[in-house]
Amino acid sequence: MDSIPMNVSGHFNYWVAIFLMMTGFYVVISRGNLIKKLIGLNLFSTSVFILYISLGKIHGATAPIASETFHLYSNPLPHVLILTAIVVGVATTAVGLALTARIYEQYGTIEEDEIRIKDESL
Amino acid sequence: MELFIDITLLTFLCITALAITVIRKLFCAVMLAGIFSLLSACLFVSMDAVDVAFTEAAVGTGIATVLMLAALNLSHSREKCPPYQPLLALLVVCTTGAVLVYGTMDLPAFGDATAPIHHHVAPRYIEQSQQEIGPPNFVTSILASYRGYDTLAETVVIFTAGLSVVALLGIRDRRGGQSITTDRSAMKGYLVLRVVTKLLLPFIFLFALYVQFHGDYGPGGGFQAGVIFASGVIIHSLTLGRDRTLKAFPQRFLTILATAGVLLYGGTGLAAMVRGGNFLDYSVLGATALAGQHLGIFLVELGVGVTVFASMTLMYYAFSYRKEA
Amino acid sequence: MIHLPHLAHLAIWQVLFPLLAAPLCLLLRSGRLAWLIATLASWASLAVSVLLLRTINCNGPLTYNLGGWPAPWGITYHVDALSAFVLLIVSAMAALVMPYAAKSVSREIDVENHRLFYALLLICQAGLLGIVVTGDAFNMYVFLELSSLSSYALIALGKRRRALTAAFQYLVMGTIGATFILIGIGLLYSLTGTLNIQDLAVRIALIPTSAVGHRTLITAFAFLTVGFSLKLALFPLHLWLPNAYTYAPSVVTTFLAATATKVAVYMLLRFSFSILGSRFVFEQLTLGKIMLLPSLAAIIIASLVAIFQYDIKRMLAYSSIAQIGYMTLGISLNSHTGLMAGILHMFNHALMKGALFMVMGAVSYRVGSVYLNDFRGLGRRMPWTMAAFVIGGLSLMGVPLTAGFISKWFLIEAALETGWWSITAVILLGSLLAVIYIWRVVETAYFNPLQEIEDDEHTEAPASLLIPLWILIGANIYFGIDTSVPVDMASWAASALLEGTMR
Amino acid sequence: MEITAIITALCLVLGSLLGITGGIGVYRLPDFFTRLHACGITDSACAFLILSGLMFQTGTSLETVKLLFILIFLLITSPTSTHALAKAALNSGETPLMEQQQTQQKREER
Repeated sequence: MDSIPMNVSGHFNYWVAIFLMMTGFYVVISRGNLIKKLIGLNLFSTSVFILYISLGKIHGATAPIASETFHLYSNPLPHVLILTAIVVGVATTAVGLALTARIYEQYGTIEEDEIRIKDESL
Repeated sequence: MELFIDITLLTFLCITALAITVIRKLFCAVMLAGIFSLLSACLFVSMDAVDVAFTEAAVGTGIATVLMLAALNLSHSREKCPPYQPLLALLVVCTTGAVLVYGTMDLPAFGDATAPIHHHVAPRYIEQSQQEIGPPNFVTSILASYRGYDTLAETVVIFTAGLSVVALLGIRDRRGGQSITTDRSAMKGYLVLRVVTKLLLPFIFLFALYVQFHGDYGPGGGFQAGVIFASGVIIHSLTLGRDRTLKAFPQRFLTILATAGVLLYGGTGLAAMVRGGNFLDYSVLGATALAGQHLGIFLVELGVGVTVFASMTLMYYAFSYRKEA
Repeated sequence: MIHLPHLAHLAIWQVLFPLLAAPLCLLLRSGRLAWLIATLASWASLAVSVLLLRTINCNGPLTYNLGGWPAPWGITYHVDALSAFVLLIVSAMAALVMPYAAKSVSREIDVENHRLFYALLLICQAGLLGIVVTGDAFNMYVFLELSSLSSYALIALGKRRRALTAAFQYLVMGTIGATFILIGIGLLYSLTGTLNIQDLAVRIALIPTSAVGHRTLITAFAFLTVGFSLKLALFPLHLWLPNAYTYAPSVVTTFLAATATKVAVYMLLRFSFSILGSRFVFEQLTLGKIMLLPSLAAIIIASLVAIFQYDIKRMLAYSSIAQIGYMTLGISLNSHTGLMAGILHMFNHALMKGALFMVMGAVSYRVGSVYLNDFRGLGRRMPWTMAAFVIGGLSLMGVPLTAGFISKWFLIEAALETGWWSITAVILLGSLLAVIYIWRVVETAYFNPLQEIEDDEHTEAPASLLIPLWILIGANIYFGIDTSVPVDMASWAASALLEGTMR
Repeated sequence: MEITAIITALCLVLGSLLGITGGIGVYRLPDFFTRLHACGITDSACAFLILSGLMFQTGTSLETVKLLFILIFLLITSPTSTHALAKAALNSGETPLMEQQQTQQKREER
């Protein structure tokens, strides 16, 4: 069993989600613009949501709402978790944006390096 | 066919994500982020997560984009070139990604029905939730009852975000002495827009109510309804002027609503304790367990909807009033 | 003890008092009343945590099914020795900080934000308590975000503009950490299909080491560890902490320094001992060796950096990073004594850092800022405050008859057990460095008189600041002399953790 | 049955073609207003065709009504948004290509 399960079509979804996650992560840590960082954070967390939802999917199943014609449903638990996580994500974004707006008022810029210069010059 | 849709959407997602990293205009980046979340909402639909897709479309594409644009309005809209080569960042990201890929090697294949995730806890939700709780939408049952406590915390999270944004930006009620007709934020020159908005608003609010009360049977629920209701108010404020909106939904009223929503949720839990159950055990609320669950879910969904609506609207107020204050 | 229909409901009241008092604060019209509600709620919460501790002492771990749904299907509250201990730390600190807040907040926060401030502080407390009391991995994540979100806003409410950038930095790093934790929990969930902590432990133990799933387990653990390390500011990931603690309002710094990082340590302990099992974590993943180096580096480097700070709040923030190093060092030694020393240090560090940051609050209440120069002549002007600083500082160094001594003692004992002398040397060096940075302040305060003596403006801080401060100082001395209670608790918690899920 | 399937297919193919045309238009056309025109095609005709194609498949059920509502909503909102966009562009100083050419011609005539 230790041979790598090279089932590319089986893991393709996860890997794309990971690629998206890492793109978001990269934007967060490499960009100095505060709003860009927040966009990156959004990207990062949305891609994690894609990973979670991928875990809950079953081939040939349908949305987890009881009906008479279907009997195989995808796993509803990841959906619930991600519903909560989406709310948490937007809450964080909102607070971050409010901070950004205040920072712009106080510093006149939202670039990290310019803020640092202004702090040091004091 | 499903695979084809999946691959197309994933490709689009990758292109959008890469575009976001490259583009310097923040306005474009925000719009692309909106597109990204709309695409991921489509992907969620194709992976059967209709409730999640609904929320993502309403929140990620709607509210988050609106808030970002509002914040852009308060600051710069162009990003500076980074002064250094972010090689270290690239290294960190590649390592993290590699570790994650290594971790997914052992995961069951995508869509595999024999994965452990589908066989331990989830079957009870699917097989018994209709007898134990009632709603045909399993997601609603889990969200409001089995894991209702998470949802209480989630409601408090959005309430906290509302509080935080208001604490940081403050909302100044400028109506004193100023008449509504002189409000410059109203889109005076856009007659068509104003007429269409007035025409549509009742339907938007009606749709929000439908989503709120139909969540048991289809995708939807308090959270999505609250967001839709809030977006109705945002459109109202954009086209008809902030002052008019502030008159219809004053800040104090919204604060009380947000609080009331949280307290309604918590109060439902406390009521269950008073009647001898555990916290949030709705079964004891009604004559039968099912009736109790029904009542409990109705109340907590209402609490969620009210809090989400009020908090989102407060946040929007805070951003949109900042500029002139 | 207002609402106590059944002891069984204790666990949920622990969180409900602050959680539901927060919206109540907003409904009131005056900040004064909001403060009253907040204080009462935090005291009620303290009462609950004391009762909870006693209940568990008699009856063993307590489980409470939220919504009446049994364990793997619903969310369960599970309180054992460790969580009861951490609950006590958090709620006791909150109960002391709230009365302290009345004066300090009225000086440092705009009047219109008072109600919001108390509401956010209560939510932060509820979030921290919720993390500790829960028995469900995902619920822990939600409450983690709840406490983080409110602390970002609380930090940003500081007077200086750098508070904003500090809060933003914390927000970005905190969210990255939380997302890592989310990934980790997701991977664990995908392996087992459950989110309940005890159920996770049982089902993970069934995964044999060489079989499919093992790699996912390792990855999940790696992501969780990095996420928690970000939250607890372990050495290379500590960058958010100094700014956040320096520029936050005094009350917030006091509360967060005394509780937030402890709760992060708690999460690390919970995941590595109760879910994955100590043998798996330490013998196969060598967590001990991985954590050892950052811990030692934290103790030395952060202490060295602290010596060169002129903003004393910042100095104490760096000192906090060093002290966190002691806690993780205790954990990484992988022995009963080490673990116990780490847990004990969580308690003692809360006592001493709480007291020291309260001193900062009192000084900035009278003087306005806390640069080293501001301390000149304070020994005579604010004798009680500065005496508290001296005792708190002694405890930080680990002088006998103070609480700090006890945890260092056990830590050294644990280090000697492993036979690595170098670790002992580092612990002692860390204490020596603490002597230097505390001495700088003491010297300025007592032996560096102010040239021009102004009017009697800089007099002693008001009683409402001094009483909570001296309660903490008293605790520092008391628990340095009568060590039985915290040591027994920590030892009990450590044994429970080690026995918890052996594999 | 056969006929509805064919009609659906026709509608969907035609709608998709229009959608692609709109996309190409946005990419290729020279200025803001002409691009807006391309968008308009996607918004109205493409959406209309695809939604009506779907309605043929659902028959008479609740889904049909929902689709109809979506259609009506789109038919009201997308022209409005196009109109608002055009007006906003005019207000912010964007001049249509035609007008630019006319002013140029006038200048040349002088």
